[in-house]
Amino acid sequence: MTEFWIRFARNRGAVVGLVILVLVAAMAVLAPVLFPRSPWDMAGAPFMPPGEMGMLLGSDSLGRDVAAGIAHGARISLMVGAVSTVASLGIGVSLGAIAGYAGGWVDDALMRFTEFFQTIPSFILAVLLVAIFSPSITSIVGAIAIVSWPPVARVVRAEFLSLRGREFVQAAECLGKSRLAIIIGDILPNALSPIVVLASLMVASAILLESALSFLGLGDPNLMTWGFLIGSGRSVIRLAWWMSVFPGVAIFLTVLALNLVGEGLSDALNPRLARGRA
Amino acid sequence: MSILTIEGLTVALPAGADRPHAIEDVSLTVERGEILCVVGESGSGKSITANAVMGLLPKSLPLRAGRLILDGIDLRAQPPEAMRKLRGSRMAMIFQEPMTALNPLMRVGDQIGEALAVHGAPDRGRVQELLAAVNLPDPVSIARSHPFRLSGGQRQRVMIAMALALEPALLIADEPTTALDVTTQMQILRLIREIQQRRGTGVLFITHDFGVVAEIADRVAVMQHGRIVEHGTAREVLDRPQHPYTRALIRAVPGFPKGGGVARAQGRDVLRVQGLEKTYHRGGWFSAGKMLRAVHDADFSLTRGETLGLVGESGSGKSTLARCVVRLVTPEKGEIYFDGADLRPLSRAAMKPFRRRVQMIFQDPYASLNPRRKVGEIIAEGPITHGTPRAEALERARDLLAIVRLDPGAMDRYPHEFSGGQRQRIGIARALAMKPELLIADEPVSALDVSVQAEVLALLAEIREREKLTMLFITHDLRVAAQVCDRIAVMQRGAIVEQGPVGQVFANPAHPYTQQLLDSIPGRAWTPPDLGEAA
Amino acid sequence: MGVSRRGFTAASAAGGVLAASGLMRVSDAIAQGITPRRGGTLTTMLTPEPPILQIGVNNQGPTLIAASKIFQGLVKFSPTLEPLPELAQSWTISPDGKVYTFKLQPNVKFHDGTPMTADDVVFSVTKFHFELAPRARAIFSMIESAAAPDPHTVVFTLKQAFEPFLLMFDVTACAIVSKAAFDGRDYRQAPSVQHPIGTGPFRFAEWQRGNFIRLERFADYWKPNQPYLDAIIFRIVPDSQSRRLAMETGQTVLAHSNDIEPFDVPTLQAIPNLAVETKGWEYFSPLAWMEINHRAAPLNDVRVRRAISQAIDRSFITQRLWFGINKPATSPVASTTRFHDPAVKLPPYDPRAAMQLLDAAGLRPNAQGVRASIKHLVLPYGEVWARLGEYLRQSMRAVGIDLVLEATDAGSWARRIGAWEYETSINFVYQFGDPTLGVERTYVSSNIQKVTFTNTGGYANPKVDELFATARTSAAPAARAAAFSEVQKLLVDDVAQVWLMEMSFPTIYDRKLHNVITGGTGVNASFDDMFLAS
Amino acid sequence: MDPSRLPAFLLRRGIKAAIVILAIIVSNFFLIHAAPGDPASVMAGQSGAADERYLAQLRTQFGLDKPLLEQLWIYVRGMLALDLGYSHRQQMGVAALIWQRLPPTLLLTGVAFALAISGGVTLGALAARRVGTWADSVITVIALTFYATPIFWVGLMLVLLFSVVLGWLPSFGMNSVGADLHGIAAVLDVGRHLILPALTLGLFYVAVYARLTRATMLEVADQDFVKTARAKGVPEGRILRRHVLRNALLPVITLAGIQAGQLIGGSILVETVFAWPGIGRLAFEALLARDYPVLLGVFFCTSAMVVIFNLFTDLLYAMVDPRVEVQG
Repeated sequence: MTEFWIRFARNRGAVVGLVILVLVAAMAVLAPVLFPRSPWDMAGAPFMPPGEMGMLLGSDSLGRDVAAGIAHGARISLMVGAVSTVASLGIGVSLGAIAGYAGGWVDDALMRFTEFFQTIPSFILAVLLVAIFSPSITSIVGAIAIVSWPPVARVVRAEFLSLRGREFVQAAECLGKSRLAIIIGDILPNALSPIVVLASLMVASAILLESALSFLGLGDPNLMTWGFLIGSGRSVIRLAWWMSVFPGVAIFLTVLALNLVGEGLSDALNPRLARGRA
Repeated sequence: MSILTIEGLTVALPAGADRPHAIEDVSLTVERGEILCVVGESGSGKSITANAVMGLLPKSLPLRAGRLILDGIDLRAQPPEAMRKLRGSRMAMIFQEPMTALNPLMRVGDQIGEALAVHGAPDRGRVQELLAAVNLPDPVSIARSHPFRLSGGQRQRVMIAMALALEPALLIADEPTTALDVTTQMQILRLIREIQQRRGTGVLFITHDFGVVAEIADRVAVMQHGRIVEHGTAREVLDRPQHPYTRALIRAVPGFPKGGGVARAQGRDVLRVQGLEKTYHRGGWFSAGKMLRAVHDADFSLTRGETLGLVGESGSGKSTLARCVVRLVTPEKGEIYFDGADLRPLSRAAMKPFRRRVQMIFQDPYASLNPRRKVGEIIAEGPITHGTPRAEALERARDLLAIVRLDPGAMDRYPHEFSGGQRQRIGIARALAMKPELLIADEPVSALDVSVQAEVLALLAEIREREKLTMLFITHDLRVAAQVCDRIAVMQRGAIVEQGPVGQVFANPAHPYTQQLLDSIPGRAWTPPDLGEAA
Repeated sequence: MGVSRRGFTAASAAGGVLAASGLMRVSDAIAQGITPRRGGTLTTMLTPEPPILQIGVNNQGPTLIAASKIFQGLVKFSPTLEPLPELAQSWTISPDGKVYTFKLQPNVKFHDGTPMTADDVVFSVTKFHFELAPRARAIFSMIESAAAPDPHTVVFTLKQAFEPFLLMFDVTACAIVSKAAFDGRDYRQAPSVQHPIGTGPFRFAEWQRGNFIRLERFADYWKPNQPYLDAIIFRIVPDSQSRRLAMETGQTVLAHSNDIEPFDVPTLQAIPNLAVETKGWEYFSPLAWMEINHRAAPLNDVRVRRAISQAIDRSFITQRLWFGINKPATSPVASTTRFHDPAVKLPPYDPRAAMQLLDAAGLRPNAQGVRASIKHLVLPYGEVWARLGEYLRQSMRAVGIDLVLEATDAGSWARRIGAWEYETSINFVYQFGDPTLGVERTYVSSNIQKVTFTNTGGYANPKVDELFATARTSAAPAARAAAFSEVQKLLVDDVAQVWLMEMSFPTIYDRKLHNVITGGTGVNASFDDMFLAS
Repeated sequence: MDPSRLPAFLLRRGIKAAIVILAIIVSNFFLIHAAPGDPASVMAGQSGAADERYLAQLRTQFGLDKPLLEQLWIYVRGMLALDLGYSHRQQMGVAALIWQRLPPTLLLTGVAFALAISGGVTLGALAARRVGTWADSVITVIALTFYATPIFWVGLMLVLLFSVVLGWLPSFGMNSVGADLHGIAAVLDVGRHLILPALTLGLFYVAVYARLTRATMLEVADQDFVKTARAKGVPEGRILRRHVLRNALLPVITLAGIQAGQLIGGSILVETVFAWPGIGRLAFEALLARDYPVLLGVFFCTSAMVVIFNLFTDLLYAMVDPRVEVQG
């Protein structure tokens, strides 16, 4: 594990990314402490530029504190990213693992199923799903998960296909281990690094996807998210640039950090590099 | 004058490596029309020497000292562009892996043509001439083929043709036959020898195999840890090695059986395989599939305590046959009687009790151990799966480590912390943990350096003796088979074409293919000298 | 705050007498020293893109705006909603209020070259709109007989007197269509639905869906020398910021209705060559309210409804969200609608009183200070409505009501309102100049239907039903006024809905453009007198 | 691939594609009908006045009064005859509607895609060639910036800069309506309108391809055949072009095949911001209006395009990489 951290720390970008991510997470956790009032509270006059009336990042069209919105929005945006990623990993990893391990017609059928989802343009499908199940945090997370899993399934399947033929898996078969024990105990841990890398990118794209849905007016109106902030600030950008620029920067930094961390993970977990050191 | 003179060559290793220099103070000469073999185990620095000559060292391995003179030209004084012009025209190189050394997207004719074109030589039928010169049939259609259409041997011939395109004075061959089958290896060795003699090219030939040295070398240089420890003519070094390292290497080369040899054990059959057939299909729902008959006509049996060697070239079906026995592969037809029970129709659950009794050792020490598990768990895992209490299984794993001569501290370490030979011992310990009756060893030493190979084979022999194991030993190396096995079965294209006691098969091969295999053993004419036991 | 460049001449006489022609307004311009100029193209916008342009088959706002250049009604309205002649040259009403006789303009031609006659008018009224449009059907079912004694005279005889009858004859309510194009066909699928044929100053030329609709000058238009413009192009620009940019950069010269978000209006107003007008919505007078479903507890308690009403700061909404374009509502009848009673007042903004009312209703705050949780279906018609939802949530929170917002799209919203599947929402409804036409439908118990824009809230008060019936059937304006005053008081006492504001929409145009808003239907006019000064 | 096997291959793929698309049609049909509301209630909601008779009339006209399975059967039967149905809301055939809106989208996505691939591959190749230098860092940072910024936000910034501040380019629409341009002037006019939306849509993907190209080029540069080329004296520039880049393009092609179709979905946002009269907005508006036949038609159309793109990429891949046996 320490070796992993040494390799990870060698990538300067990854460390920067991790620091940003930790800061964003801290902001999310501490939001109720930093901004005890509801982010929806009309705390001051509308369209106050940054710094005025004690509002660090200005106020929005209803006089709400943009900084409070960003801090509270971090909670939801990160949660949307994390939960939808976990959900799509759940679907993608199970289907990919079954397809890759079983092979044959099971693989064929599951891959047709995956193809089916890949054939529908994902954003249109997400919009449709959210509209059908009416915009709420559940339907948004669900829709993001449903359109995001196919790449996971493909990656996991490819990993499983290649690992299934590896000798240590055959050795496990020879020891008489059960299929589930082999899938979970032997193959999955070795397929983990591409999944982890993919997951970090999926969190990023889920945050972007949520903001795009919000932009089209398909966000949950009860939850403060960065997408909501940009969506509502976008239309008044020339009146109050701070309303969409700061949340935009928040998304940018978080997505950037996730990408940097993903790349760092990818380097640190790369089995080729790891083996080179042995 | 020598074609190539290397004097005091020193190449540094990056900081943090296990030694400061990749090679140190290496001095060599290659004369016109001779083959100099540089021999040594992996990591000895022989490939780095070759790359240094070509000017192909990566930036991380800087050349620190020494002179490189090619045909009177001081290579270290040449600017990069001049070096580029020398490469391919005055000196050329062929590599170990013919499967990856050619650009997969370019027709081979174009790749050879490119070698000509970048040095300003016109093609005009030269490509086909070259392909013909390396004994490739139908040069016209070969030139139009992409590499993936060609076999390994054909590709290596293409590589040779490409290297020879501009008639270089020096040819560097970096383990050019290691990845090839034994019969192909012999053809390539003969081809290199023939071309070198015809054109008077100087060849720097890098290998780890003393058989190959014996087959091809005029002079030999032995490298260890980045230094040349011994050099001399082939006869001197092979028959009267002086340096302890050379002596150890030569001692590790397996010899041929002396006498006729008889089956060691007599008793009831542990394993009897009958009428087994395995066919692979390729293709999807709609496309017409291709068919490969991997195993057919491969009946054999194993008596208790006996070792049967299954030999053959890659693709002959020997691994598939072995995997059928442990049910990693499900054959379509036939019977696999183990201790009287037919294993073939058994379900996963019904097969489980037999898993204890039949175990397998795999070829690749790097791929056969789960990199995410500790060694102790890897060994104990099998017995735990079969109901042995965890503590007891771990205790036994500790004992097994001692048996395979590994430190008990290895229990809590991960596989990547071990060398190839050590990993293979872990693999053996994992198989032994199940107390099997039948052990299937699939090329267990082919990925190892020759000295390590000897140690692992000795260990296997010892264990087999002590545990009274029955063993199915798969190998492509007839020398190894001769050393380890009681009986030999020769496989070709999915069928066993000949089987019998080792001595008999080696002395009087009945099948032409067996004869061909025996003829292809490199350095067959050379019998390693008896150097006694290691000090 | 709308800046009206010039006043209107109250040119029209009382209803029922011949009024001056439309040329009045041109002379009005001439009086200002600007001569109408022939030529030029009006580039404007249309939001959202209408599905079809045949009035009757589709009556959405954008359809009406574009099609009101193609079609015409018998009358049009002055800013004070007096009927003015359009296709009808003049009209008379019998003393008992039952017989309406229209004299039609001669020489009116449809775009296909055929003359418009009394037959077309009778067909349009008794067949076409009666069959297609629910609003027309409700009124025209009162017609006992329709006759065309000569090609330029139409006589409608009503079953009973119906005072606001003339309000049903402008282009948005009853556009005159060609009988030949529709009679005997499925009206909705006739070829002319795709290629509308009217009598208006502009004819349909081209429609690139998602891009633009182009109308071109109709050379045989019945008013001599009109229209002045060569063509009108409606560009489809789905994004409000792009629309605002289009106005700023001069890519379009007229924005109207929903085109410009309220918060952009002050910026545009600051641009010297742009004029901003909020007049022109008198006929529709949309009144916005918080739609209450009376079936859902605790909304069935009048004290709770009143508390909600008193917890809302209407001037905040109109000033902060709509930037002064709208006015706070004071009554169920908009101040621009006939029979509005200025004496009626809504209870004032007073959160403290609201909390007392809630206490009295037995809704006590729990540990989190929450008295009740009420769902609110956000109106999915754009940004500002989302902001309104957010504002309402905060206002309600201040008095201890937890307003849980539900997002939805237009399709779901219409279905859920129609199916009564909501607790509260926002709605705004056109009043069509007369409470009988546009107000009654929301409050009478006979109109409790599972359809949008009926009495979906389920409000029922026999007294209210009775008063509306009186006002409907009474021919005397004074009698009607009395009934409507009583109704307004009753509705406010009952808090039948939580009225929020009288809406208007900014019309923003380049000052080169003249005669933009000339009547009570604003940009739904024919634009035959509009011109671009050079 | 052997060209003589092309017809059989196309047939196999065609059958497969038809099955996938049929499955999509059927499941989309149910999905869309699961959405609350129907076109009649939407129209009623928009027309400002309605009664039950009006709703019933509309539902009968739209065929919504029939049982769902019968509606499905009618739809599928029509589709089998390549009849995409009829939008009663817009009183137009769906095929005609889509046909009007598809070319702008194809133009937009096509240009954006060409931009993304050419720009991305160039940047990626430059970065890989100068790996570890400041140029590499700059390219990486630019790529990450585009990658991490919401697409609609980028569009807004571009409009602010190029339309408002600089006044160089139009901020919306596909052409100057009413300008009556012909020939080359009309093409240039569309071109001017195309720049900003194509840039907005393309920039994100430029980043994707730049990063992918850089990574694969570095990976390929490590491979044996590159060393072979060097050993035979091939100049570095030629190695990069003929050996490294060509091999590195294989994963780029694969990704491009997947994304070409997805781009159409992503264009909803850009079409909205730039008032581009494309199919993405048609779909979005049809969704809001519950205009089922149009929505289904767009789904069919985009899915079919994804299938066609995939087929095209597979063929392209097979042309570039001789090892590939195009799998049916």
